[in-house]
Amino acid sequence: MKENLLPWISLAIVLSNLYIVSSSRLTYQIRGVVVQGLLLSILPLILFPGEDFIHMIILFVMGVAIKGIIVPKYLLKTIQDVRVEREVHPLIGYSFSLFYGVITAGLSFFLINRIDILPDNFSPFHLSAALATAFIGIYLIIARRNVVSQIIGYLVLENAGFTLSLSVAVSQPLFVEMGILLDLVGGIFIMTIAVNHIYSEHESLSVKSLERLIQ
Amino acid sequence: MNTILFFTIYSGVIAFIGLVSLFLNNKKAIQKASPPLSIFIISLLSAAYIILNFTKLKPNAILELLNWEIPFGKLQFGLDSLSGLFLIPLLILTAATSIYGWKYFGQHKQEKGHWLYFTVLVSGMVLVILSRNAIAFIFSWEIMSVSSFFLVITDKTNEKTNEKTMRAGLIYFVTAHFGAALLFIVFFILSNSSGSFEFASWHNLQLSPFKSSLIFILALIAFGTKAGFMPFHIWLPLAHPAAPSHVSALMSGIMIKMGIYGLFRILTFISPYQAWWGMLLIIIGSVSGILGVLFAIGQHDIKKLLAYHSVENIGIIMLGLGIGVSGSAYGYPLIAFFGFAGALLHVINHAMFKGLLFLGAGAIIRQTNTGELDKLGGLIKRMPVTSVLFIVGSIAIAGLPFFNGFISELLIYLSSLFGIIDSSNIPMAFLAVSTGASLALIGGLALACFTKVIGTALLGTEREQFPETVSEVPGSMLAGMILLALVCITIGMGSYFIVPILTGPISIMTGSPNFLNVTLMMNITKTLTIVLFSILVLGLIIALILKSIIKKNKPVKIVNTWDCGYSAPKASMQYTASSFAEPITDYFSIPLNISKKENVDSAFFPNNKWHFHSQANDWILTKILEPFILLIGRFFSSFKWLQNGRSGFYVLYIAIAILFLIVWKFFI
Amino acid sequence: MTNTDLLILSILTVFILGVVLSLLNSKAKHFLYIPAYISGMVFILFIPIGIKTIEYGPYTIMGGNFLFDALSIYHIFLVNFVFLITSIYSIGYFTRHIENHGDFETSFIRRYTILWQTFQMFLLIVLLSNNIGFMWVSLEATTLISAFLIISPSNPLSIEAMWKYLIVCSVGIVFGFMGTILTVVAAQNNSTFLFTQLVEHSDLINPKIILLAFIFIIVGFGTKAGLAPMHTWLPDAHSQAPTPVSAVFSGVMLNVALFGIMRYLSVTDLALGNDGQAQSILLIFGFISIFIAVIFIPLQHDIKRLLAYCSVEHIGIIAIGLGLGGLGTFAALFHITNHSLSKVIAFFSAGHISEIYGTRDMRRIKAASSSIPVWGSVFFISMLILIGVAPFAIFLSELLIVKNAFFDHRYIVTALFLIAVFAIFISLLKHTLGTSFGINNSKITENIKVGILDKAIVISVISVLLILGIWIPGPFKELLNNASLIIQNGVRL
Amino acid sequence: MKIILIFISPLAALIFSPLFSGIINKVKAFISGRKGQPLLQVYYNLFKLFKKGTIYSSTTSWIFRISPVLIFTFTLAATAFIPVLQIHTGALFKGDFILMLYLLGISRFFLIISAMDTGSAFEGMGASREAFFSALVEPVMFICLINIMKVAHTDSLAAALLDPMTSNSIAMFFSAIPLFILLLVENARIPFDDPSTHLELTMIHEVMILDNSGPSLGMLEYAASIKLWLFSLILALLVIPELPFGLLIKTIVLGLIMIIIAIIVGIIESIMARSQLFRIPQIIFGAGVISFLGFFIITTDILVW
Repeated sequence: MKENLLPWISLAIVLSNLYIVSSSRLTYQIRGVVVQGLLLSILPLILFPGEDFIHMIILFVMGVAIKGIIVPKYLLKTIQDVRVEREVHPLIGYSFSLFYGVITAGLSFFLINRIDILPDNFSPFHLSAALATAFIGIYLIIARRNVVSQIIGYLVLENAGFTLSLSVAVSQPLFVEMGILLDLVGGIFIMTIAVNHIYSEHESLSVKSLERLIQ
Repeated sequence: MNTILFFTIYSGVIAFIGLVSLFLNNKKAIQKASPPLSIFIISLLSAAYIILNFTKLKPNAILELLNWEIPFGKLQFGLDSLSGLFLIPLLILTAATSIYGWKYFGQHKQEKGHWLYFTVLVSGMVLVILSRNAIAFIFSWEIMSVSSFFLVITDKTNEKTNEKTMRAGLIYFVTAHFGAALLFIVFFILSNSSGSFEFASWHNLQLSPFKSSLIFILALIAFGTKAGFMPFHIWLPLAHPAAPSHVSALMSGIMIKMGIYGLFRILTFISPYQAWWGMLLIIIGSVSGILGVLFAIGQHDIKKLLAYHSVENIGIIMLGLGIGVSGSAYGYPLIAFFGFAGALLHVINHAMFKGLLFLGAGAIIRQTNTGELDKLGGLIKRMPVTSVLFIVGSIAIAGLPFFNGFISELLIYLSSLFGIIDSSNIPMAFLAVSTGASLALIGGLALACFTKVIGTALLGTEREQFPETVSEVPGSMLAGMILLALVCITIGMGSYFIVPILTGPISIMTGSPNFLNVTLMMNITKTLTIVLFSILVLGLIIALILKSIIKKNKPVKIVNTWDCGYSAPKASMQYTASSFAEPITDYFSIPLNISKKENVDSAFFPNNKWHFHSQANDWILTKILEPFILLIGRFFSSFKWLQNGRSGFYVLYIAIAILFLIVWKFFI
Repeated sequence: MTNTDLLILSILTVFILGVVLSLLNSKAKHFLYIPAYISGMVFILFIPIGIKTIEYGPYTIMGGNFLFDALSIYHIFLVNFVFLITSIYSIGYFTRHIENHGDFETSFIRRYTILWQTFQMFLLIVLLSNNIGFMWVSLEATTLISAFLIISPSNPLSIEAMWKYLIVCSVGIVFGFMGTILTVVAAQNNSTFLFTQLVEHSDLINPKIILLAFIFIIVGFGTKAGLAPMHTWLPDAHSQAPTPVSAVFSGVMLNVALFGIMRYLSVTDLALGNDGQAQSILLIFGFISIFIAVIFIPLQHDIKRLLAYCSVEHIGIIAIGLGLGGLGTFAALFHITNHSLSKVIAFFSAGHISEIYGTRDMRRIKAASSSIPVWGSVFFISMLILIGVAPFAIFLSELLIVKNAFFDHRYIVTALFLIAVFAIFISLLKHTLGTSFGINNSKITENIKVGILDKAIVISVISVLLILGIWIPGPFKELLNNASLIIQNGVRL
Repeated sequence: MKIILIFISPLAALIFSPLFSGIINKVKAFISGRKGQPLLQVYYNLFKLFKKGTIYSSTTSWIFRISPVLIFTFTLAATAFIPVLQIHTGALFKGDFILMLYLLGISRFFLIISAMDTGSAFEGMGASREAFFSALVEPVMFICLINIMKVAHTDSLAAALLDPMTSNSIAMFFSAIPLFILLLVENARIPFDDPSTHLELTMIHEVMILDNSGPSLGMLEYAASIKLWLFSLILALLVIPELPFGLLIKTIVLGLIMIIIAIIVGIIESIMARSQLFRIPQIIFGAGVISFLGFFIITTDILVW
């Protein structure tokens, strides 16, 4: 089962990446994050069938709850509260972004297959998915000039971390839980509080208004 | 008592006096007087102590103080005759400048920390001289630089000078630390070879020629920035005028000599010397000697002029050192002996007469509020004692007989003479002749420069009528100057009794000197002393004869100066400093980078006042160094977009860092 | 339950007590004092722990999750000390602001005191963590908590600074997370996540993965530590935060993040068989940091930004020291104390000066040493210390680093280091001179009173730095030696 | 014996130097077709001056009064280092010629500052030029004298001048020419300066003593002629060839050579015009080049004469 499903889920993750990176509206992006979160939540079940089943179930439930429900809801609520412009204003165009997404995904698969430093029991698929996701997350933070978009990028980056942490889910489930915790605390509460602060001060969520401190 | 311990305690006590002075009230006479007077008394007594004990100084005696927990060995102090030789002028000058400084500030507000910085400077210098551990040396060196930096920036009389002072302070501090940074390297190389930071372990290291040359060059630059020879002199003409005069005296007189001390000390570690070192030293010496005095001639601010004379005199010391080193390298102990002797004696001499001149200049500035030569004049009538003392200093610095400058220059001349005549070595002869000729030219130009200063500032008539208050300075200030003038005359006239102290330091430099050399030096100075005294007697007789003749003749008449028929000579008709220097500055206008301000009305019946002012501009700083620094600054500021305020970019840097590291560690 | 457990619990209780007290009190004037009391108590409570650790060597508590050794104790004392003096300073700071400027509300100060104490608590947890997971979590927690310390209502730009701090450090911390995971992966054969065990079984660690992990760790934690090019949040946050916050950021938080790197450094180095690869990464980052400082320090006009870039420089110097290894590690550790203490008083004085002049623009601050004698001269002296003027301690630590580089025959490192430090020396001095000296044109009529505690703090800190510059006391040297041995050889129980 | 010899040179200078100046004047008069003043006129002038009263400028200080004495004393003392009688005495001490040069230097120092003391534009001008030219002269003088000593291979100038080798050597040529130029420069002769007038064109030496009068002026004039004598004596001793005669004849020959030098100076003064002021440094520089060339040749032994 592992061998069959994993490549597909990895591919799905990559596709969700592409969807997020090419979306023109914040709500679509958030939808993409939801999908990605759900896909990631399934991963522990697929990766480690039969091993410490209860723990994996807990991970699955936590993942679905936080990544699939709480986080996107909170984000959506924030967008509504601060009446943010829904259009994403990319620094780099959508078509290039899509191109970038495809290229980095390919590159990740290539790199992971190329480097044989990882132990045998590691699946190249999910690692390369993690790497591709990290590329996308970083890209979103770099290339989007909207605070919420950057938060979404950060969430995607965290998803990459989560994916990676799944590789130690069996031996050290603690770390996976910590990754999810990070989502909850870091990504949402803090970031959205920050968004509120920014909005109350600047009446805008464009990063442009946050570029006064230079040199 | 152990001399090393004595002077270690001395440095502590002096610094403590400075600390106490922070809590004294300057408005009360006794409290104001106590720091300078106590420094004066202690320093004078210590000077007497070291002079009396000079022959008893042991070369290898070491005093260990703390068990130093820094991984640099033990905190060691020592006092050999080389150190002692530098300690003597330091102590005398400290005494003279402290008593002078007592009333120097007069009505002006005295900086609260003035005596603290002063004493810390002194104790820093004492520690530099005493240190026998590289790190202790660097520490004392830094203490010296920092405290003198504070002294440089104390002047804040008005907006315009303040800006200059800040600039001077900055440049001074930066150059001082540039030197210090190179000093690390020097000491690291030495300690790397010996495995220890203690000076004692650095003798007889048997370094490779490359290594010792490297040490020599680095030490030359490192100590050169402190000693201030060309082209590392840039801070000197800025810092000396900025500081209060007695501080300038201390800095110019002895602090820059710490660079020379360091050079001497380093040279003891890297023998055998190489011939080209001597050549380099002689080139440096003659360039900074000649250019230094030329720049001095082009200056019309008295303290700036004196500062350039420090460059010149350091040049003379370098000439002596250079010929000494080449003498050693070519195997002529006689030449080396006299070269080192001249350099060492000139260290003392320059400290004395330059201190005296700075104190005199300070007295003039204090009374008249200006150091511009073209605004002074006729001060000899208002400040007779100061003027005499200033003239004494001038004669001494010009290296003329009867005063100390002549003795040290004579020793260097002798070294050069032996180098030319007695050696069959052709390079040696050329080095020697260039030393002698440079010295002669420097002497001649120094004479021109100081006749200019005396002629325009002290003699003639007042160019602008001074207020009534311009009169002689208080006795305490005179006392400081008189002390130095007495030393100048004593060394000049009684050289026979002074030069024996040179043998100890020379033996440290060259190994024990040939007995014949010492005897030769003693014989020369003995005859010299006799001859000088007889000339003075002759002069006295002639003066008495002339006096009686004048008395016998018609009574003396006092009239106006005869000006070729012009009946009403005015003060403004006098030759100014700029015009006095004009032939020389014109002739050397290219290296001096002269700027002229002429205001000439060419009408037949000129209405406007004619005005002529020339100024030598130091091009090393303004034409080379500052543009270079600006260029670097511009290069740097072309990177300022890196911090452009966009968080996206900042995250990009992180990504790049990760990618870079992965590529570097896994794909290369 | 051991005595240490009890002490740790009581320390935790003290923190909670502090938070509760801050919540209970209604008047700002009252709860302003709470951080000072709390940090004072924490400082005292850690003394027996410190003595025990120094006497008996490393030991762990609570199932091995918390570790006491020379390295952590050294950092803990530094953190406690800096927090103590900063808390004391902040009493005066906020009182002044309430009385004179009226720009802080009670609710803000309450939030500040609560965050402040939690911040300190999490920093201490980072330092005590033996569990790499705990370390990462608490480091992340410090980021999230301290983000809100940056904001002050009187300063609109502080929001921007906070946002950048948050986004840059969060990205960094995700990389840190990946590094932590990779470390576990690398050690998966013996499935361990305690530093002590990693060190013990370092031969079983996969060298390639641990190197990859270290790369992630150094970038991740280095972001927090302010290593260039991940330092970009630092000048913004330091310049916009209230002065006490800037002081602890620069004086403590950066060190704590570096502490994490040190722990990983020892593990990685052992796993790689001491081949110096990990050190070379630190060296590179150290040099980039110094050169960033070289470029940006001349351009600064904001007095606190200047100090921030100065922190980047010093973190770079520490990284270089660590990267050189050997005596360099000792020097780096020594430099941490020197930098923290001097930077803290530099921020104190700079904050005061900018408050009194009403601007942080150094072009408009003139002659601070004559118009505000105490703080002006403290500022100048602290800058002299920071640029490495003897006989202060930073000079000695930098000298040690240079010496070590030179004696290792790393002449290029020596030369680059000297050139960069010298360039910074020039530009910092140039900035400082104009600010501290000169003719006082500004009309400062306000009579500046300096509290006796503030005076005591700066005098004691300066004299400590002076004494350390001339003479390192034996026990302190031994502590530093032990700590540097731990970095080089790993902590072994 | 040595002590007495020391006094002979100054004594001779004191007695004969005015005569030497007189000869030059006579030659100049002869060439210009005049009868001219008597040979001993300089003595009369000095005598007259010493009998006159003194006038001091009101701007002057004691510097101005004491300077003539000092200048005279130091110039006179400087002559002691060059032997008039050609007896090999050796140096007073090694490098005594440095003292000689510096004694001339200190007398110049006082000459310049006493000129500046009057506060007159003219005297300042003269002082300025004197200071400049003499500074340039110093190194050239040093190299010239060193050349002579290098040839004789002795570190005493007196001994070197008496050494017959020097007059046969190339050093004679390379030292005598620069020395002669220096003689003219240092003693304010044409083409560098005109000693016979106080007019504006001749403003180096004479203009500096404009305000001196009576005995003071006498002292200065006397000192000037002693200085001229000293330079001529060095030159004469340099060129005097080895003579197989006794001391008396040798001294007479020396006297004859001195007279020849005086005649040459007189002729030059008669046939040349005073050159432009800015030429002077160039000429001194030229002299320096010649002397250095001499040093080069002597040291490296490129040519054996």
